Amino acid sequence: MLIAPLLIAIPLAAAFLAPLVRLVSRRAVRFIPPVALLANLVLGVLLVPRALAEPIVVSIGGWRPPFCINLVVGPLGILLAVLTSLVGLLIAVYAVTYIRKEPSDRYHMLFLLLVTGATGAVLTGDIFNLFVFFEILCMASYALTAYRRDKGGTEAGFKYLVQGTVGSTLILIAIALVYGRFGTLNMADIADRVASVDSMSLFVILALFLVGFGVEAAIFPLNAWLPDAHSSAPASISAILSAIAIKVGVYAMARTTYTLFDTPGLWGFLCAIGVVTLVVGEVSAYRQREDVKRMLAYSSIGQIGLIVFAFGLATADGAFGGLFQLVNHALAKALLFLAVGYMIYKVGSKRLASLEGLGREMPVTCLACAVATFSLVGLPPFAGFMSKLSIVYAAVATDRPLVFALVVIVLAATVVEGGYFFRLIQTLYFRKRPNPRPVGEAPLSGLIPVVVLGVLIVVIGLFPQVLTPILRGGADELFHRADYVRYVLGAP
Amino acid sequence: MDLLGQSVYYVGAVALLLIGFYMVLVKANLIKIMLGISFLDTGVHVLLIAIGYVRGRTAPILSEAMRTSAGGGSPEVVDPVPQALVLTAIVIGIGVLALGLSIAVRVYEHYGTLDAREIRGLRC
Amino acid sequence: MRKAAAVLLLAVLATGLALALAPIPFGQDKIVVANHYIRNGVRETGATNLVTSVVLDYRALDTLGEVTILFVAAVGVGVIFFAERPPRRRPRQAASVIVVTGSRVLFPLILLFGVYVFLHGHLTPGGGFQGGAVIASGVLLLYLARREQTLHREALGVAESLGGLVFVGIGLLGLAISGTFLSNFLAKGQPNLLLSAGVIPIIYTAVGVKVGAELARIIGDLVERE
Amino acid sequence: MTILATILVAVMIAAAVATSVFKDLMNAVIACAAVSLIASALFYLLDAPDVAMAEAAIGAGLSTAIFALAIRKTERYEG
Repeated sequence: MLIAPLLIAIPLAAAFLAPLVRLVSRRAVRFIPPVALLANLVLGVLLVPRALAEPIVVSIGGWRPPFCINLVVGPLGILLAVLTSLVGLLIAVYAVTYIRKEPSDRYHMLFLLLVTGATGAVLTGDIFNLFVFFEILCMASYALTAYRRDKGGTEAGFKYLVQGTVGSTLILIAIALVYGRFGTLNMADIADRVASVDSMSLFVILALFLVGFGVEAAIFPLNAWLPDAHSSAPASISAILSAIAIKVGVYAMARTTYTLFDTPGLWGFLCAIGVVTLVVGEVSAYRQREDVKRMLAYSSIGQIGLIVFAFGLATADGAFGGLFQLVNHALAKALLFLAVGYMIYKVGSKRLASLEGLGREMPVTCLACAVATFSLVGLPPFAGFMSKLSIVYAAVATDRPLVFALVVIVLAATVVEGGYFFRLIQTLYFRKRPNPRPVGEAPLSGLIPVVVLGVLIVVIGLFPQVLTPILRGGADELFHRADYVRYVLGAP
Repeated sequence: MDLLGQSVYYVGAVALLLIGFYMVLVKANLIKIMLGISFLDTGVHVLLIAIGYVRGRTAPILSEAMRTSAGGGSPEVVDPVPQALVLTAIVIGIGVLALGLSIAVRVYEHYGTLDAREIRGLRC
Repeated sequence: MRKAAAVLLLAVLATGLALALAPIPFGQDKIVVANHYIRNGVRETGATNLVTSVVLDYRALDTLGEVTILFVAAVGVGVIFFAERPPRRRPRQAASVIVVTGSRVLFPLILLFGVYVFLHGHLTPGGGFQGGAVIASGVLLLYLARREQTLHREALGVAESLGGLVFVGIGLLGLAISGTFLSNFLAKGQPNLLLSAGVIPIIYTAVGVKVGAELARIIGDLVERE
Repeated sequence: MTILATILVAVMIAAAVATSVFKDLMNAVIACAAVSLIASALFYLLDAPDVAMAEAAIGAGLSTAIFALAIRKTERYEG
């Protein structure tokens, strides 16, 4: 299907158009992201059946791969692209009224460009192009993290920028080495040529890629930037960073490990690093009794650890569970950050204690919050239950003693997770408000995204079969390298 | 370092990368950190161009070569792709530098210092 | 302690890089995919500068992304330095007569040179990025000369916006005309002429204007920050 | 040519070390610009005139100006 490049071109053109719209009306700029992302979402959903049947390979510029950059709109790419458009759209709706601090027109441009970067990174089939889109995503994230320009925001932005740039440099070194070895940048072409060389000699390159992408994915010990960045950014940015940005890092790690270099032998390492990240994230979140956004940020680290653990199993079932968890976490964490954003705005403090008793004041927001926390902890019948269950199944099916031990740790970490999320629910519902000043419910543009996300979590929990085929296809795409190469380069 | 001995350009590139990483890891001054990042950029650029170089060939601009050897065989030029990548990377680099330095200036306005050890969120 | 850990980490990195570079001999012919560009580049794209043919034709999406990154950086610097209160005008000390007069003479020349560099990007070394950087350095010179000067932000914003839209628009035109995004759908013409290489000179002009405007705005934001 | 390249690389590394050592940030920035200029010369030796031009204009020119402006807005000496 030839229109696939529009998934990238629409938000990009909308962002370039924004300065012109601003000349006419500054207030109109904030409506550009919802419109552009709605178009993207519709387009993406229309492409899903085609992408599931057979990956759509679109060459940019009209030459035959590997002589030009090509997009690969397979199940994995379209899943992440649609997820990005969906979450991006809801967050853009939220931001229409939430972002009051000027220069809000520039906020909306940067937000659109962030979404463009994420979409491009998951769709491209060229390793350097992946780096370029990744860098768009990162640069927009740095700027938006510092958007408030207060002490916390600028510090966090600087820290994020330095660590992210070091990661990007490592990726670029790895790309230079790949080009030196194989003389090509097309991912399918590289995957095709990798078999012809000794895989040990590629170890350094793979390590550079994993560390580089690991910084953005916030894998332990590369996660120092995340708690600061996610807690001091505006709520809508915390949501998109937690829901989408770090997931692109995980996607790139999985893509390079499995499709590009065919190294499932790394499974033990990835599983272990995932579990360590999970434990560090969850324990830090549990210990975070003060700042509620920081608690959610640490929880994101824990969830990323779980996703990496699932991908690290190096089986299609594991990747299925990982992708499922990735989608669920994106929906639930976006919901939590958005919901908490208006609570914090209403009570004027990020402290957990100041949210006491809000359950009566903001019933819809708090109910949605409860749904999201239940899903993240993995209670039935919410979406998170199914994904955690499939990860555990996949882990047990590998029949490896080490993995059994790790599963026990994963379950223990889930208990910790339940502990701090229960604390949040208890604060919202079972504490009396010390200050009976009425705060009132969030405005409509703040409620719509939260309610839609909550409904999606319940629907996916009850009817997981709506997602299963695309998740299965995405997981298979990672491991069926020969098919990937054949689709892109044509029959040998 | 014997392996690097095959090319002084590789040595230069790796040295710049190492100095850059050292500055980012050890220095406390925010501007020194950004200078380190600029070395990281330059180092990768030299590395890429050195990888694309082929001895005894000319620059990938065919105006001269075309006129002399019209039609005969493939032109003897170095690899144009790394040069294209580095052009892209240079522009990305200046973008990162500009953004990083402007955030550093904002941090300075809040704290009155560029020393990361005296800035709450950067102490680590 | 910190230094020791850093040196250890660097030793690991150096060893890794040395190992990884060992199978990549310097100066030998390792060209694979690029052979296609070297053999067919001029015929297929019409640009005699092969780097330009790669940057703006075979890998045009990278360039679109890169222009976007600079746009992100310019908008980001604008966000970071956004003045909550309108800045007070403060008279600053005047520059010397030589600098002021020199800048008046030089600025148009620098501008002209920048335009030359990006218009001839498909023929000779240079192109939109280099030309844009030259234009931005001209703006820097203006700031040195007339310190009370402020930028016409609106005009720069429009230039940036139009540059980006022309790029994306040409990409979409390619999609409409020949069915692929960013395809070079115009006649390639005779190589070595200014009007050759299809859409490449148009895109490079757009890139030059955009890069020049963005870099100028970044510099302007930094200079005018009080 | 190899000798020239060796000398250039040696000077480049020396300038990079100097950047790291200098306490006066303005000097450090000048040394950093020298590194970029030498890198630009290396690009020219490696038959990459396009890149040499971009590195000279952007790496050595504009980024030096941006560093200098940032230092003027903050402080000049490393504590």
